[in-house]
Amino acid sequence: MPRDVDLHAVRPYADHLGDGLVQMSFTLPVPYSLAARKAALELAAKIGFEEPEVVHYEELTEGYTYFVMYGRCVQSVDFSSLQGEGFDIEYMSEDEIERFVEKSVGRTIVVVGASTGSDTHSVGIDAMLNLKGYHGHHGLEGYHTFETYNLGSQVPNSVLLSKAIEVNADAILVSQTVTQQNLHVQNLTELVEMVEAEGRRSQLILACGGPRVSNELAKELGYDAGFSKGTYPHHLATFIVRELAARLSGDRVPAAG
Amino acid sequence: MPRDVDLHAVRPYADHLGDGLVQMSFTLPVPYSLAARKAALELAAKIGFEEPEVVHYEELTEGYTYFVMYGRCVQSVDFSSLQGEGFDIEYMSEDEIERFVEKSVGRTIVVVGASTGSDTHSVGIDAMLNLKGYHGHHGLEGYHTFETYNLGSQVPNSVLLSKAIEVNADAILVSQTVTQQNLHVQNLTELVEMVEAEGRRSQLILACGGPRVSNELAKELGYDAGFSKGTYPHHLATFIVRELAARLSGDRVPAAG
Amino acid sequence: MSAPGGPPVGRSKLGLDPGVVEACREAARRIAGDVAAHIAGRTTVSVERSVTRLLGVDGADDLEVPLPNVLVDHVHDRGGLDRGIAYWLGNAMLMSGKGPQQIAEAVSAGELDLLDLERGEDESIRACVSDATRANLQDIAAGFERRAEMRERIGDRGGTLRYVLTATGDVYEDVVHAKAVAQAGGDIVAVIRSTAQSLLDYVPYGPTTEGYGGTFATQANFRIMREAMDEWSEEHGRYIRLSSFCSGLCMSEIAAMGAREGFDNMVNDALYGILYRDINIVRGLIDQRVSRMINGWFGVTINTGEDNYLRTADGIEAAPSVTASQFINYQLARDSGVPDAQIGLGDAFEIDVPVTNGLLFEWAQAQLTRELFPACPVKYMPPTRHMDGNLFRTHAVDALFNLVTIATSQGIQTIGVPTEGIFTPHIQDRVLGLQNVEYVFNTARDLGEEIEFKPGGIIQSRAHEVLAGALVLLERIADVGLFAAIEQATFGDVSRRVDEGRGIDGIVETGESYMNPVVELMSAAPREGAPASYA
Amino acid sequence: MSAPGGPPVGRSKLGLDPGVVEACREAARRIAGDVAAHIAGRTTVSVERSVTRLLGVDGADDLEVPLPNVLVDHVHDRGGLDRGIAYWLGNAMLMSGKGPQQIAEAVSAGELDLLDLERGEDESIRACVSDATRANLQDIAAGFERRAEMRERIGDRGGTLRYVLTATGDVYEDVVHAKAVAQAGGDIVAVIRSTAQSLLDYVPYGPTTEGYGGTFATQANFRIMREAMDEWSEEHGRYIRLSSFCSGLCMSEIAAMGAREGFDNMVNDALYGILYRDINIVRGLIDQRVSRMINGWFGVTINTGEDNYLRTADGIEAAPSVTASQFINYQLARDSGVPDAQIGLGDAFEIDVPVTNGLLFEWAQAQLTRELFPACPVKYMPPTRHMDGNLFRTHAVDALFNLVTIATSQGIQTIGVPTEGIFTPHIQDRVLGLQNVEYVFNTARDLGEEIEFKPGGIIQSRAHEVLAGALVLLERIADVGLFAAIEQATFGDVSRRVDEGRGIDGIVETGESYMNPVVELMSAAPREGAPASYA
Ligand code: B12
Ligand code: B12
Ligand SMILES: Cc1ncc(COP(=O)(O)O)c(C=O)c1O
Ligand SMILES: Cc1ncc(COP(=O)(O)O)c(C=O)c1O
Repeated sequence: MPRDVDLHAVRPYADHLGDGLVQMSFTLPVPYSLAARKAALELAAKIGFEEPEVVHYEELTEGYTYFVMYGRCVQSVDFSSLQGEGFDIEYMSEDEIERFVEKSVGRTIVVVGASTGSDTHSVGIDAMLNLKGYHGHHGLEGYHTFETYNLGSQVPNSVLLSKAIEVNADAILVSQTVTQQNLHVQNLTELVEMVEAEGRRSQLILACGGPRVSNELAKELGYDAGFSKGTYPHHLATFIVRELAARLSGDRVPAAG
Repeated sequence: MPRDVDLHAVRPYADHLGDGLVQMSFTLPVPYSLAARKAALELAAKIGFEEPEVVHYEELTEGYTYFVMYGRCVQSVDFSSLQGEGFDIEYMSEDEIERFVEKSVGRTIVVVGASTGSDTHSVGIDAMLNLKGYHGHHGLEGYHTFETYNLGSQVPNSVLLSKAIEVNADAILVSQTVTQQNLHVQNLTELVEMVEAEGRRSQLILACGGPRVSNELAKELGYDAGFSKGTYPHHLATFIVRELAARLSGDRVPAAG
Repeated sequence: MSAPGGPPVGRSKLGLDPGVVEACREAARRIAGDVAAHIAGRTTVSVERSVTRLLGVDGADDLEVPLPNVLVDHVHDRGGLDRGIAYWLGNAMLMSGKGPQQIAEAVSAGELDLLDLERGEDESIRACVSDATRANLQDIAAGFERRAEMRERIGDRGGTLRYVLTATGDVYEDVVHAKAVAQAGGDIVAVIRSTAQSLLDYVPYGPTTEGYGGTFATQANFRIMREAMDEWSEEHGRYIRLSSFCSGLCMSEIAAMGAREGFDNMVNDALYGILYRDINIVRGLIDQRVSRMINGWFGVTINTGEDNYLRTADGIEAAPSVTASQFINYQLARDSGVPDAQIGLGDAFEIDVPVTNGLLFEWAQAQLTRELFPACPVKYMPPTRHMDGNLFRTHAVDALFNLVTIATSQGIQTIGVPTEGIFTPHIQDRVLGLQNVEYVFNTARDLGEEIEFKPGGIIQSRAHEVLAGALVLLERIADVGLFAAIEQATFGDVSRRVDEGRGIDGIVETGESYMNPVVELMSAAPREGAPASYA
Repeated sequence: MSAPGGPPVGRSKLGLDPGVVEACREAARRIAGDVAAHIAGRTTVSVERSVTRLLGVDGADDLEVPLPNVLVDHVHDRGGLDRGIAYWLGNAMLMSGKGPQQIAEAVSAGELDLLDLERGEDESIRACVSDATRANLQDIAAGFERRAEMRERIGDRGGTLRYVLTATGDVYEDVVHAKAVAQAGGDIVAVIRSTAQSLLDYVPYGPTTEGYGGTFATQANFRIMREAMDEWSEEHGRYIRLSSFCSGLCMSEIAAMGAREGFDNMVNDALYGILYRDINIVRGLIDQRVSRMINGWFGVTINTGEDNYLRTADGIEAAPSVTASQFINYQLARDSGVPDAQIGLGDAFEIDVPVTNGLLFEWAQAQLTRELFPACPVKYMPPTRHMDGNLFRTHAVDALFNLVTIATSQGIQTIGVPTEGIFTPHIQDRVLGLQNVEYVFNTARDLGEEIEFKPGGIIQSRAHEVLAGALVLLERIADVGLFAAIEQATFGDVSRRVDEGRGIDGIVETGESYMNPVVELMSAAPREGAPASYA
């Protein structure tokens, strides 16, 4: 009989519900040898995989061996508990957003954005702010209820913050693309600290984005929301207008991401 | 300064010694959604990965979502302890094997092999036994100190065992390729049980092989050794002749694989 | 229900010698003629079971023995099969006024002995059983008509069809995989059989959830897949075809079962069973003839299994045996009444990965197959033999396989998957494979039209060489006969003898009064509504 | 040290109009002439620092300020840079009898003020500093001679060179990655710089282990990599080349530093810094001229950065800007004395994945570049912009990228890696990318020779269209000048003004008595032992 998925306890699925199969690959800094294979199996077992299996391994250079493995994951997660957490929000369309702002905010929303630090990747922030936008969706510049300042890339956090203060911004939008050695984390953290040091945190919506930014990470770092790949300007705008309306009316909505 | 790898505690390596980065991919039986992504992150965290990250996810079909992830593995293994375990054995060449048999066994070694059960994959067992061999290495048929019987594929375990008894074999060699739902495990187990039921276990060397057979699995199932991809006939022969010589002289060598 | 061939092959890019091609065809005709002569005057237990199935018999007894087996064994045990099961069933129908299913149930219950019954007139029996068969065939054919309309209405893909396996072992999991396959652009979902079903001289009954390396081909499983895919097709506006295996010991029965569920496609090749499952040659070829006849008549596309040879023999050396086999398989299919547009000849991309200019050789062979059989929807198979556990390596090879497929406009492509060298693919592996296909087919859509091959270059020379090799082989086979050639390990480096092998006991010499309304009706007239191309 | 071009381009496959090609060249000559006129009579702080480096100055003070900066700033602060640092150094050498390094140390220690010293005769100063420079250049040149012999002895790859980045941020980890790269068949290892080094108006000193997205280009890091790769080459019998970036604010200094460690290759393009790092246009182009002169003279292959445009502009629409830029970059390189065989023009495979016939457009463009610059080792860059987190998707696209590379015989290929769309690749990603390359280059080795394009087909038409578009662009640029064209966002959809940007303060008008022995010596005569192709 067709089996129903128990959303309270889901596991990886390969071809039988509950089989738990996970593919893995990694390099170990050990010489290519049968012992290396054994080490990989032991590691996978230590991590907690059952029936770990090395399906491929080869030498990369002396002392380094690459592995492709499979293993059965015995843990499961309660998916049903996650659905409620405000994740799967409905986005408004450009039009709906404009009408919502007119009704619930009643004035133009001012946003300032940049790709900060030494990061010169500007395509992400441009996609959010410039008229051209992304994949046929206008950037916020194209919304008549938004006033946008795109400072471009390589912008020091201090410059971004001054600008926000200068134009009395409702939101600061930061883009970060270079992530090696967690450079983005350092950079994003610095801005929050500066905003707090200036005592402006509660007046400002802080949102960040980038291919390896997530809503979870953003919140951990003290932002109101984080956006990753696949974000369209109206996703960002939905979040901003709801958040702002909530703040204006004194309550808060769960953040999107 | 260049850092030395501590072989007592090795971890996956991406670009900084000890970074522990592991790539993973799997499907969860949950609808494609932000909550699905969250579930994957939670699962990876439960497994024990630090800084889990979803770098890609997409819907496969309604209710099923595929993920590509990275995470940091915090466990490590003691590679130095594995090196001693008799893994990295030196194989003898065809000539050396012939001379070894002449000296240490003093008679022809009889082996019987087959691809058993419903498995029709015969290329593996043929590679081990037939004159043609594998990648330019003779199969055991080409060794003058071996007498070989290759029963081919789809051979019931009972037929294989009767033949072994009939020709008074020193070793039974089994090949297994089809592994879905652990069919090979069932099949391999059945043979050992039959051999034991016949009271022949101690007289026979039992070796098995196949792309997803490992030495560990083989031993767990009661075989003397298991061989996987990349096995050449002289690897198998090295194992058989050493094991046989050891048995004849009363001691045992650690099994290869 | 035929799969469209790929786009038409334009002007020859290979500069083949028409004389050589004609000589190949001629030799193949001789070979096929010789086979026909050998198998004439014989039937098999499974052919007879297909007759009962096409008369509507289904179900199984308490011991899970299918009623078609009960019926046929009943007659065979009593030595009556030389007249054909239809004779006995027809007689029982005539005498008892009952339908075939009721009769089968009565036999199964031990309440009826078909050979003990009073006998009617031969002509009345023939009329009765033919009418019943005709009604059944028309019923099934009407299903195919409705299906053709449905496909028309829903929409169908032009160009190369993407053929994808599901093989979880559990039909309900197969449904999940099949939906993912459909969503990712698969066109034909093939329900791969549980391993060793080939060896069963019966078809299991009912839905099944435990198979190894595949899911049992049963009437119920076919139906479950069919319903799921029809639903998907309606919802998503692209028609999904279904396929399974007519091979092993029940070739013609599975053809009958597939027809009932409107399966669009069938792997249909006796040589697989003969070479790799040690099925007797004669048994295999008799079953194949009827099996192909049924597929052909209902408009089902068949796929032959030349790809398998390259899994045990070398991709470069054995190429001529593939081409030779295509000529033979083509002729055997035609002789069973399968029109060109339904003959999906087998071919595969199996040259070893490190061979210099391997891609050029593959390209040559793929183009050769297309030019030799321009009206046939060749089924082109992915690299498997040399694939290993390095998922990325397999995926890169698949990308070039996809490129050759589209550049040579193959009619059907079985997609490659990254885990091909490891295990029965997981759900995401099928999707990743299909994404590779979609990318390459689209980014290189018109490449085949754009390029020409250097005259006398590596590609042309390779094609000529393979064709010449095929001719040598075909002429040798024509001289000694196919049976002797198989014994000489001509295909896949495997040797089989004509007087050995499984299922040999199931061959039955037919008497003069042998009756087989399925073969008779199908030989007499094409299915109503069959496309004009039906020859 | 030049990288060999790919195999010779045979007869044109594209049927290009020689008149259009010549008109493009002519426009490019006008553009380059105009640039030369604009930047004449100016030097920059970093050009001057390169002069000190080529006189042997190295090291840093306690505050980690490199001595070349200490020296040049010292003179610049005192308003003396219009005569050139060589003048002041030469004078000090003449007066004190000390060598450049000792002088630099004395200045750094505050013990010496170069402008306070008594002045020698201009001619004696020139002779003194020229002799010292010549000796240094000859010394470095001798190193390249030995390297050429070593390469000869050890063995080198024919055909397309495989260019692979290492970018761990830690030079010792880069060594590990580089060895894996070498083992997997990489030919050129590029030490990618830590992010934003472009913006530093100095070159950091010493070995470094903390960089982001790359490892700092320092003299010590260059040396560590060089030693490791020379050792590998000797041990394994294949010569491994090294490469880094001459871009940003220290283009010519890095050229000098690379020369000292025998780096075989250098990315050398001011436009990158101008467009993406907001470096002033004039500053960039002055630095580039000297930087390319140094690379050219020592036989180092340069790579230009056209690929970058396609990362911010559309791969299909912006194709003509790539071709136009190649014509300009070629001419600027030639004008700096770089011979054809050392001009690795940039090109990239960046058309979006779902574009129908995208492969045909890529093929057309790659072939176009080869036919326009048949003697140049084009550097062909992998898909990056449209790559995402689906590793398999990226790997499949890379396979076709590799196919186009080999089918069009590119001289140098930067390999693609499966994690291109995610992060700085891990060690295995580089290897997987190289395995893809090895497979495709070998399996399709002679494909380029084998195929011809349909006259007037999609590929030929696309090439003609791109070339025509390039001509329109070039003529417009020639009319308004390169500076205005950049302001009009002609390249990469980015606009920059001539009077803005970083490093503008570092531009210095030179006086009549300006002295620059590096430029003088290099302009006067080719390096001894330079190949005949040096023009
Ligand atoms: C274009 C590009 C460049 C261009 C940038 C030009 C420019 N003006 O932006 C140039 C050529 C200059 C460049 C240079 C370098 N690059 Co770069 N580059 C890329 C590339 C190819 C595409 C990035 C892109 O434009 N994506 C398209 C945009 C639309 O996507 P996005 O940024 O993710 O934005 C979306 C979301 O993330 C989100 N979003 C983003 N920001 C924000 C902000 C807010 C507020 C919100 C709400 C949403 C949001 O919405 C957007 C739309 O959906 C990527 C490879 C890749 N495929 O990703 C490498 C890549 C990003 N580059 C990389 C590197 C390392 C570099 C260099 C450092 C290399 C070097 N050492 O020389 C240099 C230096 C740059 C620097 N220090 O910043 C790495 C980064 C690795 C890492 N994770 O650390 C990548 C991934 C390539 C790689 N695998 O090595 N690069
Ligand atoms: C050739 C082949 C076939 C041929 C077999 C012909 C024959 N006479 O052998 C044919 C076409 C008949 C076939 C059929 C099927 N196949 Co098949 N086949 C393959 C293929 C392409 C190559 C296998 C091979 O020959 N490898 C080369 C040999 C030399 O390697 P090897 O077996 O690993 O042997 C080496 C070692 O393992 C070791 N070794 C092996 N045995 C032994 C024994 C001893 C004693 C020792 C010491 C060492 C040893 O040494 C050998 C040399 O190094 C693989 C795909 C692949 N790339 O692996 C699929 C594959 C094995 N087949 C597969 C399947 C599912 C089937 C079918 C069941 C499909 C179906 N449902 O219709 C059928 C039925 C077969 C059956 N029930 O047995 C799956 C198996 C999945 C799984 N792990 O369960 C694979 C992996 C393909 C896939 N991804 O789906 N197949
Ligand atoms: C034509 C054909 N039939 C059947 C099979 C496998 O089925 P079985 O395990 O029943 O032999 C295959 C597998 O490759 C095949 O190619
Ligand atoms: C020519 C060139 N120089 C430099 C860089 C990056 O260096 P930086 O971060 O110093 O700007 C790149 C990156 O793409 C480049 O293409």
